[in-house]
Amino acid sequence: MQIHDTPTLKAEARNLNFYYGEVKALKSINMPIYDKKVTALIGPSGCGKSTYLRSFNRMHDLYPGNRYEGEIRFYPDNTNLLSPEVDPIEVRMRLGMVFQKPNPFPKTIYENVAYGLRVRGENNSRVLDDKVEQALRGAAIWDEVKDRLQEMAPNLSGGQQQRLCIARALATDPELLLFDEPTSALDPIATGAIEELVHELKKRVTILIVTHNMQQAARVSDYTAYMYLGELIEFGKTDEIFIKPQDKRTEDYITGRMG
Amino acid sequence: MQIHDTPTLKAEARNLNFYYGEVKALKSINMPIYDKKVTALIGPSGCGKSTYLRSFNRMHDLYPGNRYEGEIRFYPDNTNLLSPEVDPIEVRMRLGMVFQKPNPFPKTIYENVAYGLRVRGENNSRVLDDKVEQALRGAAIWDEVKDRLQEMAPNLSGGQQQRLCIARALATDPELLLFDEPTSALDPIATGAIEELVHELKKRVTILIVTHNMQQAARVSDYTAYMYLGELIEFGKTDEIFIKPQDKRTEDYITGRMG
Amino acid sequence: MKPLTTEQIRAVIAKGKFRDNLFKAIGVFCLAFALLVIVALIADMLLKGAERFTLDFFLNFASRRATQAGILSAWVGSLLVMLVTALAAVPLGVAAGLYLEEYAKRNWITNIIEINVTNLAAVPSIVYGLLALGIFVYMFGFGQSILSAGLTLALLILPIIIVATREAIRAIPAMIREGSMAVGATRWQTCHYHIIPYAMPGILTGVIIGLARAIGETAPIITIGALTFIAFLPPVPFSEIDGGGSAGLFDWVMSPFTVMPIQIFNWTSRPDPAFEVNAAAAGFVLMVMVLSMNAVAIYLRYKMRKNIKW
Amino acid sequence: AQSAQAQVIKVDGSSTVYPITEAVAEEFQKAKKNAIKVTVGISGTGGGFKKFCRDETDFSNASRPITKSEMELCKAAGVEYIEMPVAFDALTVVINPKNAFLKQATVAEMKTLWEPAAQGKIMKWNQVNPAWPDAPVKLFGAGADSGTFEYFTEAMVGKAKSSRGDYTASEDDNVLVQGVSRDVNAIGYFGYAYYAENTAKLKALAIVNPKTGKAVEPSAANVENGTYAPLSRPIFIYVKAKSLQKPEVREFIEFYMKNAAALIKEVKYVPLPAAAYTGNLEHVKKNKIGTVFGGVNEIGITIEELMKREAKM
Amino acid sequence: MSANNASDLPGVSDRLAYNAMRNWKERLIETVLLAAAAISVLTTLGIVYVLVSESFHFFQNVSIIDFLTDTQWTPLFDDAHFGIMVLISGTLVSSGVALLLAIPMGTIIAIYLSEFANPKVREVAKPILELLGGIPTIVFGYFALLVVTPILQFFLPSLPGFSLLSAGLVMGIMIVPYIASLSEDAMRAVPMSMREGAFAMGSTKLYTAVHVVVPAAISGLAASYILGISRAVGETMILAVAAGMQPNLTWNPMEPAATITSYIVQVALGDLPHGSIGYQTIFAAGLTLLLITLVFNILGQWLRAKYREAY
Ligand SMILES: Nc1ncnc2c1ncn2[C@@H]1O[C@H](COP(=O)(O)OP(=O)(O)OP(=O)(O)O)[C@@H](O)[C@H]1O
Ligand SMILES: Nc1ncnc2c1ncn2[C@@H]1O[C@H](COP(=O)(O)OP(=O)(O)OP(=O)(O)O)[C@@H](O)[C@H]1O
Ligand SMILES: [Mg+2]
Ligand SMILES: [Mg+2]
Repeated sequence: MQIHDTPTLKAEARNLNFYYGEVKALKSINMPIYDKKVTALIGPSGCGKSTYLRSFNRMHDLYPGNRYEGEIRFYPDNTNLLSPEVDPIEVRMRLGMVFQKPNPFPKTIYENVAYGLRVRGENNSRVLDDKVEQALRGAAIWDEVKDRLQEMAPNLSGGQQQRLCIARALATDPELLLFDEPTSALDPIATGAIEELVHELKKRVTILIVTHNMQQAARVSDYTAYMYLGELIEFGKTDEIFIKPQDKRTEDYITGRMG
Repeated sequence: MQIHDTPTLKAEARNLNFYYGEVKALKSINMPIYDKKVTALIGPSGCGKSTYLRSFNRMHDLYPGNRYEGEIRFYPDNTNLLSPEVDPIEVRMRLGMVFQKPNPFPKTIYENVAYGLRVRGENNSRVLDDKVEQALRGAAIWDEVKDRLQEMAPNLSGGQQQRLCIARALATDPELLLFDEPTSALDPIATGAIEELVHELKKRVTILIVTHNMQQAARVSDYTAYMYLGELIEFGKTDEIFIKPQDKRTEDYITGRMG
Repeated sequence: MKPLTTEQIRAVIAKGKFRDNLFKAIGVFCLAFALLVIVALIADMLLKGAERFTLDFFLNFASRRATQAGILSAWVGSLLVMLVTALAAVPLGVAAGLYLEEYAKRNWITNIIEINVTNLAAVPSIVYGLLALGIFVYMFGFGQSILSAGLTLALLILPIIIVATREAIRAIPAMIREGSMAVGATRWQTCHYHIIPYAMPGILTGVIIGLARAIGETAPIITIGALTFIAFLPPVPFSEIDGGGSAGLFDWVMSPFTVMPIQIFNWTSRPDPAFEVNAAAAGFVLMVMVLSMNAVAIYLRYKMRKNIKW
Repeated sequence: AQSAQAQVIKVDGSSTVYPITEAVAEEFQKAKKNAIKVTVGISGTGGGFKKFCRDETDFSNASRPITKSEMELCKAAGVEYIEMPVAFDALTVVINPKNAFLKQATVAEMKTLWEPAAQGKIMKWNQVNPAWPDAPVKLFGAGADSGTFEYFTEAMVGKAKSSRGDYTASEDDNVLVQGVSRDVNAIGYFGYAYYAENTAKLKALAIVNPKTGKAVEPSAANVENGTYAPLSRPIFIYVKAKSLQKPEVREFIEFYMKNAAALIKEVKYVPLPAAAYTGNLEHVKKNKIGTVFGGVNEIGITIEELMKREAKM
Repeated sequence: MSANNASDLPGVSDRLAYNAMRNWKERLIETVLLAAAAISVLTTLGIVYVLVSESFHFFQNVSIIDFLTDTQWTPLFDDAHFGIMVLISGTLVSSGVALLLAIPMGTIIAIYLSEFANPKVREVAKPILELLGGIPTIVFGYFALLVVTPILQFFLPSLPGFSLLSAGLVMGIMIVPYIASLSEDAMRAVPMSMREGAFAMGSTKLYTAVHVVVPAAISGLAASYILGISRAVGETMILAVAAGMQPNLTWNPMEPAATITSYIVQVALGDLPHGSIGYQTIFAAGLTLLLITLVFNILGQWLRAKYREAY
C-alpha cells in the first residue's frame, strides 16, 4: 500500500503540446497522474480537456493532421506513450476510455463486453463468460442485465448503457481509465450510480475524468486540474483547489459555477 | 402590475393524459402556469417532462399514433389548446419553443431569425430588419453576430446557436416560451448567459423550462413542478419546493441530487 | 409591425394550408402518374405476352418460329452474368468504399480516386461497352463470354456500390469507431466487427439498385458483341461433355451466352410481328426477376436494420 | 476448358444474313441432338469480318462482299476463306398503303428524291414528279452504317454512300416499318423480309427496271428471274478454310447448303437456284479460296451472272 | 513528435512496442483495399486509353476545327462531314427535355413521399418506383414510339413521328425514380429536430419542406440530379428507337435528331469495316460524350462543395 501522502506516479505529461493542424489546442502541459487516484479535469468549454484526455490513448491518431509534441510518460515501464515507436494499439489495449455519450455497439450486451477480449484473440467461451460477468459486476450493472445478456445493448436505458460502456472498458483490465464527461447525458439518478462506481473503481485503477460539473469534481476526485485556453492553470489536491485555489482564474471559475 | 402573491394564470393543464400509442406517458396532470413567471419542470429521466412540454404546442401531432385526453386551457382567451377544433399551427404561432439541442435552420443567421415572420407573411425588409435586430438583442447575441448576419447559422458555436434559436423564438413575440433542457449541451459559461437571459425574458413572457439541473431550477424559476413516472407529484413556489418539499419522493430527488 | 390579430393569423394559415393541399394534389398526381406508367408498361407486357406464359417458354431455346421460341438460354445467362457481376462488384465496391472512408489519408492519390469514382458513375454505359471490347474481349482474351459480360457490368455498377457503401459508412457515428479503437482494436478489426456489418443495409440498397440496372442493360453487352443466337446452356460444373471428359468447375464463365435484354432486343427487331409477343413476355419475366431481387434485398435490409440503432 | 469449347461452331456478322444462318443453326442442332453447338452473332458485316480475320470465328455472315482492307487484314493474319453466296435480298421501297398516287417509280425519280442535293430542297412530292401531289415527303431509310444503305445509294443515286441526310434512319427496321405505316406521305426502304412480314401495314413500290423499262414489284419470283433490278443483291457467308478441317464444320456447311432453299423461303428471303448450293459445296471440296468481287461491291448482279462468276473461280 | 530527452530513459517497453505480426497483417489488408479502390482509376485509364487511341487515328484524318465547327454530321456518307455539334445538340436537347420533366417531377415526388405521404404509402411506392430503373430501355423506346408519340401528336399535330420531345419525355420518366428515390433518402436523413424547429414556429408542411428540409438536403439532391443528368446524357436505346436518328443540328425538341449514344450503338452494330474512318468516329464521339459528362460532373462537384461548405 501507498503511504497516503506520497502517491506513486502512473503517468506524467511533460511539456505536452498538441496541434489540430494549425490550431494549438494544448500548450506545454506538465502534469502528474497518480496511481489509483481519481484526477478530475475541469475548465470552460473548449479549453482542451477532451483533447488532453484523448492524447493518452492516442485517439488523435485516428484523424489526419493532428500532431503531438512533448511526452506522456507511462509508468511503471516509463515509456513515452506518444513516441513514434510506440504502437497506439498497444497503448489503447492498456488504457480504457468511456465517452460523453454512451456508445454501445449495436450488438448484444454480452458481445459488447466481450469485444475487447475478442479483439485480443480470446475466443474461449468459458474465459469470456467469466470475464464478462466480472466486468459487468465491476460496473455495477450485473444484477440488472444478468438475465438478458443476449439482448441488444442499445435497448438499455441511457444510464445502463453508460455503465455497460464502463464494463466494456473494465473487461480488459486497463491500467488507466479515461472518462470524458461520462454523466453529462444522464439524469441525476444514473449520474449518482456512476459516481459511486468511480469511487469503487479507484481501489483498482487509476482514473482521469473530465467534468463540467464542479460538484461532481469535488465529490469524486482526489486531484483536480483546472485548464484554461489550452493551458494547465492549476493542479492540486481537490480539497485544496476547491478551498483555496492559488490562481485567480481558477477561483473565478469555481466560485462562479458553484451555485 | 401584478401583486406579487396572486399571479394571473397564463395556462392550465386540466386532467391531462397523453398516450404514445398504447403507452400512457402523462397521467392526469393538473397544473397552473402563471403569467410572466418561470416555471421549472424537474424529475428523473423518462418521467414525461418533454412529453408534457411538447403537448403545449401540439408537437405530438406531427407523429402518428399519439393521443391527448383532457385540456390545456390558455388565457386570456380561455381556449383549449388540445381541442380538435383548434388549429395546431395557430397554437404554435402563439407559443415559442427552444429545444435541447440547438437546431438552427441551414440558412443565414438573418433568415433564421426572420423565419417566423416570413411564415406569418411578413416580407417588408424594413420591418424584418427591425424585428431581427430586436430579437437578437433580446437573446443577448446581437453584438456577436451583428457583422455577420449573412453567414450560415450552423457555423456558429453551440452556445451561440442556442441563443440564435432563442432569438428565433422571440422574434414572433410568443406569449409562452417552452424550453426543453436548453443548456444541457452547453458549457457553464454559455449556460450562465442563457440563465441570465431567462431572467431578463420573464419580464415580458411566460416561460416553462425543463431541466435536469437542480441548481438551475433553483436559480432561474419562480415555480417548480416535480414529475415522476408521468405524474405531477408536487407543484409550488421554487423556494418552498426546494426548502421544504411536501412529498417524500420530491425530497429524495432534490436532496439526493443537491450533493 | 403590430402583433397579428387572430383573423390575420387565420388568413395566413388558410393560405398556407391551401398551398399544402395544392402541393399534396400535385404530389399525388406526379406519384400516381409515375406509378401508372410502370403499371401500364408492366400490364401491357403481361397482356401482350400472356399467350406465351407456358412452361415451354421458360424451357425452350430461341427459335426462328415465334411460338416455339423460349428464353431458357436468356434467363440462365442473365442469372449467371448477374452472379459474376455481383461476385466481382460487391467485394470490390465494398473494399473500395471501405478504403476511401476508413483508411485513405487525405492526399492526392485519394483525391484522384474520389473524383474518379464520381465521374465513373456518370460515364454512359455504352462507353463501358467500348472499354470492355478492348480490354476484356481482346486484351485479356475472354472473348464474348459470361466472364466478359459480368465484368463489364461489374465495372458499370462499381461506382454505384462504392457510393452507396461510402454513404452507409458515413452514417455510422464516429463514436462507434472510437469506441472500438479505444479498447485496442485495429482498423481492420473495427471494420470487420463494426463498420461492415452496420453498413450492410445501406450497401444492400446500392447492390440492388446496381444489379437492377445491370440486369436491364443492353448497350454495353451488345457492344462487346454478345447479340447472339445461342441454343445451349453453359456447361454445368462436372457434367459430362459430349466430346468426352467432364466440365471444370468454372468452365461456364468462359461460355458464350445471351441475356434477357439482348433476347428482347433481338425479338423487337425481327421482321415477324409475332415476336413482339415474345418480347413482351420476356420483358415481363425480366420485371419479375428485378422485382424479386428487390424484394429479397428489401427484406434483408429490413431484417438487418431492425438490429442496428445508435 | 478446351474440351468444352471444341464443339462450338462460331458464326458472326451481318444482321441481314442472321435470320438465315440462325434458322440453319437451329435445325442443325436439332438434327444433331445438340451434340454440336452453333452460335450466331450479330456484329454487322464489318464487325463480323473483324473477328473472322482475327481468327475468332468459323463463319462470317456478310451482306456485301469482303472489302479490300478486310482482305488485307485476313491475309495478314493468315486467314483464308471460301466465299459462298447463299441468298438474294430484295431491297424494298415501301410506302404507306393509303398512298393513292404512287404506283411506280423510276431510278431517276428515286435519285431526285434521295441524292445529297435534295437535302433541304426536295420536300414535296410534286418537286420529284409534277404529277404527284403537293404534299410533304417523309423519308425513312437504313442507317448509314449498313450494307443496305451502301447498296441502295449506289443503285439509286449512282454512288455508294451518297445520300441526303435529312431522313429518319434506323438500324432497327421495325422502327422504319412503324414510321412508314403511320404516315401517308412516307416512303422508305429496307430488306424484303420486313416488308413481307408486314404487308398489311405497308405497300411495296414497283421500281422501273432501267434495262427493260418495265415497273417490277419485289417478289421472290421477280428476284429469281432477274427482273427486279437493280435492288436485288446477293448475300454471303464466308467460311474459314482452316475450320473446314474440323468435321463438325464440314457437316454444318453441308447441312447449310442442303437445307438452305427451304429455310430461306421460310425467313422471307429469296433462295438461289439449287445449282448455286451444289456449286458452293463443290468449292468447299476443291478448297477454292478467295472472293470473286476483288474487294468491290457491284450493283445489279443477277443470279445468273453471279453463278457464272462463281463457276469461273 | 517527441523524443526530446529520452536518452536517459529505457527504450520503449515490450508492452508498448509494435506487434510485427499484427502490423504486417494490417498493412496487407490496407494494400488489398487500396488495390480495390485503384480499380476505379484503372477503369478510367482504360476508358481514356481506348477512346483516345482510336480517336487519335480519327483526328489524324479529320481536323479538330472541322470536328467542332462543322454543322453537318455525315461521316458515313460519300460527302463526309464530321460536325459533332450535330450530335451534341441532339444529346443536349433530349437530355434537356428529360431533365425538365424528371427533376421537378422527381423532386416533387421525393418531397411528397418524405414530407407528406403516409409511411405505408412510401414503403410500397418506393420499391415499385425503383422498378422503373430495371425496365430495359428498349421497352421504353417502343413505349415512346408507339404510345407517347401518338398521344403527343393528338395535342401537337405538327409533331413528326420521331422526335426528341417524345424520346426525351420517356427518358425523363425513366429517370424520375432515380431522382425521387435518392432525393427522398437525402431528405429523410434530415434530422427530425430540424423539422420540429420549423413546425414549432408555426410553419406549414410545404413551407417547412421548401425552406428547411430541401436546403438541408441540398447536397443529396444535387447528387441525385447529377446522376440523373448523366443517365440522360448517356441513355441510348430510347433515342435510337424513338428520336429518329437524323443527324440534324437543331435546338428544337419537336424535330427528330441523332444523339451521340444512338450514333455509337448504330455503328457498333453496322456493316462498316473496322478500322475505317467511319468506324473510328464512334470513339471520337464517345470521347466527346465522356468529356461532356466530365464537365457536368466537375460542375456538380463544385456546386456541391460550395453548398456543403455552408453547413
Ligand atoms: N477536430 C478538431 N479540429 C480543430 N480544432 C478542434 C478540433 N477538436 C477540438 N478543437 C478545438 O480545440 C480546442 C479544445 O477542444 P476540446 O474538445 O478539447 O475542448 P473541451 O475542453 O473538451 O471542451 P468541451 O467542454 O466543450 O467538451 C477548442 O478550441 C476546439 O475548438
Ligand atoms: N415516441 C415515443 N413513443 C413511445 N414512447 C415514448 C416516446 N417518446 C417518449 N416515450 C416514453 O414516454 C415517457 C416520457 O418520455 P419523455 O421524453 O417525456 O421523458 P423526459 O422526462 O423528457 O426524459 P428526459 O429527461 O430523459 O428527457 C418515457 O417512458 C419514454 O420512454
Ligand atoms: Mg470535451
Ligand atoms: Mg426530455
